[in-house]
Amino acid sequence: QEKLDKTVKIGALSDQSGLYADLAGPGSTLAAQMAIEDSGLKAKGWTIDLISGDHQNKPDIGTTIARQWFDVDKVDTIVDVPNSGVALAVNNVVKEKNGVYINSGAATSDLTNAQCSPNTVHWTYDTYMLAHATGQALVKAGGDTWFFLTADYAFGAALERDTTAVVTANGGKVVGGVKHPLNTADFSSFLLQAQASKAKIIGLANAGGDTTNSIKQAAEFGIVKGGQKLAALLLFLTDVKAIGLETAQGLNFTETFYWDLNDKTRAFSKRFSERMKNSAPPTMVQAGVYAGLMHYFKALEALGGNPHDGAKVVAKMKTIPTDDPLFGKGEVEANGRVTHDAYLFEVKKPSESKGPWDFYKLVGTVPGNQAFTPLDKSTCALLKK
Amino acid sequence: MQALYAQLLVGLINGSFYALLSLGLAVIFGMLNIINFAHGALYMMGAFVAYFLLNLGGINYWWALIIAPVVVGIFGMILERTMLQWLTGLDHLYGLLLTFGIALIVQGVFQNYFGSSGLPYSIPDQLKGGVNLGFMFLPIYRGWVVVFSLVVCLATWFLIEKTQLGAYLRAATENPTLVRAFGINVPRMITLTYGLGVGLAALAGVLSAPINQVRPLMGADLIIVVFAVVVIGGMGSIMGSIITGFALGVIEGLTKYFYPEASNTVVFVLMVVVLLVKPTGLTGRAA
Amino acid sequence: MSALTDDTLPITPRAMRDEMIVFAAMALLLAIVPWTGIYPFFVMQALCFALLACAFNLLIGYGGLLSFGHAMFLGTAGYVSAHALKVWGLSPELGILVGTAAAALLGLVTGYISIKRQGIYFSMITLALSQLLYFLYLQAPFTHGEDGIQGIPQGHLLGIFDLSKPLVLYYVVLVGFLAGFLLIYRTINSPFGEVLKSIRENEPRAISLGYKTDQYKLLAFILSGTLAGFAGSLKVFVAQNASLTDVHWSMSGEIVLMTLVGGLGTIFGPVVGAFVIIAMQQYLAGFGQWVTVIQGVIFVACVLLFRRGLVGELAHLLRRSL
Amino acid sequence: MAEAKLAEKPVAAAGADVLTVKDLQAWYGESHILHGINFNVKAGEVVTLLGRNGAGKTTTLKSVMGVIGKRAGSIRFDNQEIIRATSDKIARLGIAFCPEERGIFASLDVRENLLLPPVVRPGGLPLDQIFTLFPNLKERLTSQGTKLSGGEQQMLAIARILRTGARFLMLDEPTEGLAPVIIQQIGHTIARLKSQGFTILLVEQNFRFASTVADRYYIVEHGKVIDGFANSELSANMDKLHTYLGV
Amino acid sequence: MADEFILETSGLTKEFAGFFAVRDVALKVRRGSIHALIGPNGAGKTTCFNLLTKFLKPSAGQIRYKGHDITAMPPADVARLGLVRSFQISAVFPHLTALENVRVALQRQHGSSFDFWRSKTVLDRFNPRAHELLNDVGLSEFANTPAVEMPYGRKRALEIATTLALDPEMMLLDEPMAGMGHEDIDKIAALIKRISAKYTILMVEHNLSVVANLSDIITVLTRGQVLAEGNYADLSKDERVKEAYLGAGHG
Ligand SMILES: Nc1ncnc2c1ncn2[C@@H]1O[C@H](COP(=O)(O)OP(=O)(O)OP(=O)(O)O)[C@@H](O)[C@H]1O
Ligand SMILES: Nc1ncnc2c1ncn2[C@@H]1O[C@H](COP(=O)(O)OP(=O)(O)OP(=O)(O)O)[C@@H](O)[C@H]1O
Ligand SMILES: [Mg+2]
Ligand SMILES: [Mg+2]
Repeated sequence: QEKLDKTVKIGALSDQSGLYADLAGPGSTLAAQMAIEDSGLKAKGWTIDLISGDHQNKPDIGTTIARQWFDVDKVDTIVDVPNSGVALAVNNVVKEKNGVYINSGAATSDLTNAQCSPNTVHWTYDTYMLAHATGQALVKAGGDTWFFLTADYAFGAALERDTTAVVTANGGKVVGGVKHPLNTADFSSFLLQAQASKAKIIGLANAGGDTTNSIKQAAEFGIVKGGQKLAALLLFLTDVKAIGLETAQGLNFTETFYWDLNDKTRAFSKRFSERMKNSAPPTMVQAGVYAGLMHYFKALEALGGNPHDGAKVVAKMKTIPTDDPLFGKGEVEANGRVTHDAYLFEVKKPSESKGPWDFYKLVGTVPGNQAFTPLDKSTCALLKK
Repeated sequence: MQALYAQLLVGLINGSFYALLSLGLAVIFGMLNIINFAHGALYMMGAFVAYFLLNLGGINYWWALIIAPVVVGIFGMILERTMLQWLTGLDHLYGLLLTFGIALIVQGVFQNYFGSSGLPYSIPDQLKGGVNLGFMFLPIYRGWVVVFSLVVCLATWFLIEKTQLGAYLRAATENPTLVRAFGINVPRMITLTYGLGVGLAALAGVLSAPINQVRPLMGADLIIVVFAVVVIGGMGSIMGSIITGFALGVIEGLTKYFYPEASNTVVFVLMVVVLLVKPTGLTGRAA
Repeated sequence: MSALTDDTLPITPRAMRDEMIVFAAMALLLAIVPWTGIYPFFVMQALCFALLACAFNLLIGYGGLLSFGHAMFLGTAGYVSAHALKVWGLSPELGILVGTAAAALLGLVTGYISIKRQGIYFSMITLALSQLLYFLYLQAPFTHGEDGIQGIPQGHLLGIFDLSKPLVLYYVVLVGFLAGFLLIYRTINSPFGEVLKSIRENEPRAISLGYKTDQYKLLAFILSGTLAGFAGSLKVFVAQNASLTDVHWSMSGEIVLMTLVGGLGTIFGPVVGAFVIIAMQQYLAGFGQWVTVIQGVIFVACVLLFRRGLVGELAHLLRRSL
Repeated sequence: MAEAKLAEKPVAAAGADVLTVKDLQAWYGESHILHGINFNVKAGEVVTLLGRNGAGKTTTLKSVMGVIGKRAGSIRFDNQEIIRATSDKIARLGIAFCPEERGIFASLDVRENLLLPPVVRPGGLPLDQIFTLFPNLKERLTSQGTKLSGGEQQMLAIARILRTGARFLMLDEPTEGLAPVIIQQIGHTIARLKSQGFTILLVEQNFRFASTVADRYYIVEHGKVIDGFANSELSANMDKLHTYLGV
Repeated sequence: MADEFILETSGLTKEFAGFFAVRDVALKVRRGSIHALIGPNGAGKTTCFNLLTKFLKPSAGQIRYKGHDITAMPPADVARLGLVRSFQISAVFPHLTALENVRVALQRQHGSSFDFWRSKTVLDRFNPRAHELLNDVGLSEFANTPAVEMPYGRKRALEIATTLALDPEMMLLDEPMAGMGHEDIDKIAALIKRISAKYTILMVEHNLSVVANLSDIITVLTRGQVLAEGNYADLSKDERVKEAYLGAGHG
């Protein structure tokens, strides 16, 4: 019988100052803090510590921090880690050190496929889910010809590939696409090509500043007014805020969490935004950090203590169904993928918005068991026992 | 074929941003011998000032075109007086490092207060909408940008290359002590020049605010390209920067059409080719 | 480039003795790191960057050539080694060899193109070439884009040393670093180094003495690139991944920063600079959003207050060359 | 000492003191170069500073011009103390300087170089007179400044300050690198400028040339003025000169 | 095999955008002589030097050195053939000591300069020769002084020592006395006289007494063309030379 104790140390590893700082960053740390408080474990005699770090979007820095956390600071669990490259690099360290890895911020579905690990749980979203939910819904609504604006990066390619599969499977057609370099300031040239293609849907397989700039410039070139529709395959609440409703209205996209979904999400978001610097409500990544940790604590409690054995804890997490106020019911699948409902949103018109963060209209729900990669299609080695 | 015309035109429009930004950089490099890595950050500040003016003061775009360059220019002059001034006579590397540090500080502060995803700024009402040119839909705002920047570029070129002030500036770059001994208040002139270069960056920032997100990192992404434009044009050459800026826009536009993945890289191909053929850039003086 | 190296002192025999003492002290300090409780992975990483910065310094500090593209050697060697280890299944020593050789080859090609240009234009060509390489690596399938090559096996060096043991890995990296450092030191103080310095000081004069300066600059460029590549190959074992950040221009910038902060054209400066910058990245990580601001302040302070770099200022104070 | 003797024995010359330098000290960084320079220049005179290489002649001129970082003592020009003034102010008082290293600007063509120094007061030489003086310049007007031959650059350096209207000229080795014909022309020019009321402070290695134009001489050694005499006393002082300068 | 003339040019011409700085110059330098090139400012003397040492490409004409046609040869190769120049503005390696300055030149002669794996102590074998050379030009006391700290005249001397270290057959000196005080001029003049026993020297100088004392033969250049050639005594009587160069009061 190994010894269990009641101390846990959690490291929130995120991009604190770069591109992803708004949608993860300090907000993710706060979400982790709130999960610790809400778990009620302290009252039951547990000691839970939280430290945070900035990986600056560099895999090197990410792995060194992760290693140091395990070796020196005796961290048990790493959460968040946006940026696919860093996320995958940290994935290896966590496996090597037999820790627990609850990723919420990264988009790459490799985390639960080719690079899956017995120590990893992938919460919130991935490229497969985004492609499927958005692609399917739009094709069904009549958007059967597509043109892609794809960031020339691995995640952009993955998004485009997965969406294309969905579009064609549902009887739609991809009529063209351009791959643009990351951090492109001007999209007019690409938008002209999209316009010329006459596709009904222009799929934006990019992220962050590239997405917001392409949406903004699409408005300038009268794309939406001309009858074409934009589908942002990866868009966060903070991005919509940044574009402004005036320009973003009518956009379709998928998220797995929105603060204004139901009473539970509203209650949590209220508490959250009161503690945020700019009173922002949580993004889905930050919500994922909270929910992931809550589930982790459940597993620890079920184990009766912390075995400091990551694989064991993750295995336990996989046996308990997930159920939390933010994402609802779901499960941690054998490959580490967490399934939960995904929602198709449309951005409100300025006239419809009643508050500073009142942005989305819910237009459809994809049930958790359909939103993510089916297990029989997953290439994860853990599944081939 | 029609599509190609459209690409050339949007290329030209983009080129006007490059031209305006690299112009300021070239002025600063040519006159102060400083590789102003903070240029991108100051461009960003220009856009932010426009945003503040509109959202806090209700001051519109047209006033922002004047006020933002002045405000940022003054900020630049303060930087020059307090820091850059101490670099005269030192290698370029130090100026680069110092301005890089300044860029980090400015960007960091803005990121802290305004996040990284940015703020919206819309096109002024007078310039909304577009015209159908037959081969493309040209947003009026883009047309305005191209014309306005061309005018500013040529005016700056005239000021620096064709007036006595320009001769003072060029001479002061080479030997400030001697020019001062001819009776010219060189420190003040240099400060004002830096203000001018920085003001041009801020002006580009205001122009771009309605098109691009007003983001703290909007300039950081651009600085290397703009820098390359200045080098291709020939370090410090005003006309070289203007021409290269517009030309790069067009070449990039074509690349975006034929091989879009490479559109951010084509500038470097261009740079290697130009430097191999012309050792000091298109119109450059000796290194 | 004059102002850059104005403060370098001529190397006298006495300075060489000083340097050997400092070198011995440095080697000793580094050798006892694993027994001090200092986190070895941090030191390993810093050692890789220190070697990188030293290689860069060989070019700028002694050859007067400022390369803005040195990340290309780091990244190329890293990718090639990583691919060789992971996909071809080569042994560690062969992996390092292949990576370093790739960097040497790259040095030959890029050097041939770039050394023909002077001053800032030389710097710009190196920057442009490294950007082209960045594009290449972004497009090439074997690099896996921004995901990078992950989970690289560490293996047994020469079939004996188990590199997955941190202690073994540490000493292997340390030996690699010291060997690289000594080679650079020897190069600086070789007949070749003397010619290189004279070219830096006054190239037309060196030509008029009959030196074909382009050949010397090319050799220096290749040497520097090869050593930078060697650092990149070593780093693969430490980080166990190879990614685009290693070829990005900001990495090239970081190399320049390390060297400047430590002291350009000083023997030990780049080492100190690398440790300072890496430590900053690691330990400032806790400051969250203020990291960039703090870094900015440090660079500004460095230029305004310690222009010669930390080691450079110290050397100046002691009137020694370090 | 020698300086004291000097003060008691003002050399006869027309006009009042234009420039009076008393106990001038100057430093380059840490090194103390001038250790108390004393001399004066009267209106309409040509005064020449002589001395060995490194004696401090150039440094003296630069101190008057205000381009030396650290200086102390007193420099009075037109009855104003200028020891603390910045060089641009000093220039505007009507002092013009032709530096030893010529200071031709590479980024300017010959015409721009020539027109560069601003006119500080009326009465400068018009361009056509300058061109008759230095015909080479007229031919090469559109060349890049530093593409001129060594001697042409020297001509340009002198020519450009004649335009400014400054009445007090400081010329640092103006004949260096010039062909004998041109040196003679410069000699004539100086004589003519003098007759037009210019005051000139000259530094020369070429003693033979100096002797054709100077009214008075001062000998500088180790950062001090150690002797001085008028041109009329020249033959009497030849021996001294020989020991001071090796002439 | 010794030809009478070590260096010969024919039709040597350099044009800068329509301006002929040097036009159709035929110059013959006799082995072992001190040959002076004089002429008014802008006559093309420095340009001529630049052409001879390949720092500029001739627009037309031919240069023959020791029987080789060197018209198209790169500058470093010309130096390797023993034709070495000094610069009008002094050219030293400022942060190397005087000894190292000379040693760099000695090193070039003896190969091994690409050896980056050997200690530079192998260069110590050049020290005796370097000291000897420094001694020749009166710089012994400055051996360990960085060149940047040396007085101007001494830098000139150092430059000559460095040039001598190459053991050249022919030296081109451009205004070696410019900016020097009288004492230094005498020293350097004596030095040139001394070394001329071994080397051929072509020099440009405006200091007439130096030209008069040193040179065996003088070529006068004006407006890029040869005006006259001869010894000092003859030339100083030549009216054209007087008018173009020496000026009125001379003779
Ligand atoms: N920039 C400088 N930094 C340090 N010392 C200097 C500097 N310039 C000149 N000196 C020193 O100051 C002293 C006086 O120099 P100065 O140039 O005034 O002499 P000079 O009399 O004009 O000599 P020359 O006839 O060679 O022109 C010399 O010893 C010189 O080495
Ligand atoms: N690179 C160049 N471009 C244009 N003109 C040039 C260039 N180099 C020299 N010249 C011109 O060629 C002429 C000859 O110049 P050169 O330097 O050979 O004269 P020089 O005889 O050495 O004169 P000095 O005695 O004054 O040094 C000058 O009129 C000069 O302006
Ligand atoms: Mg002097
Ligand atoms: Mg000449």
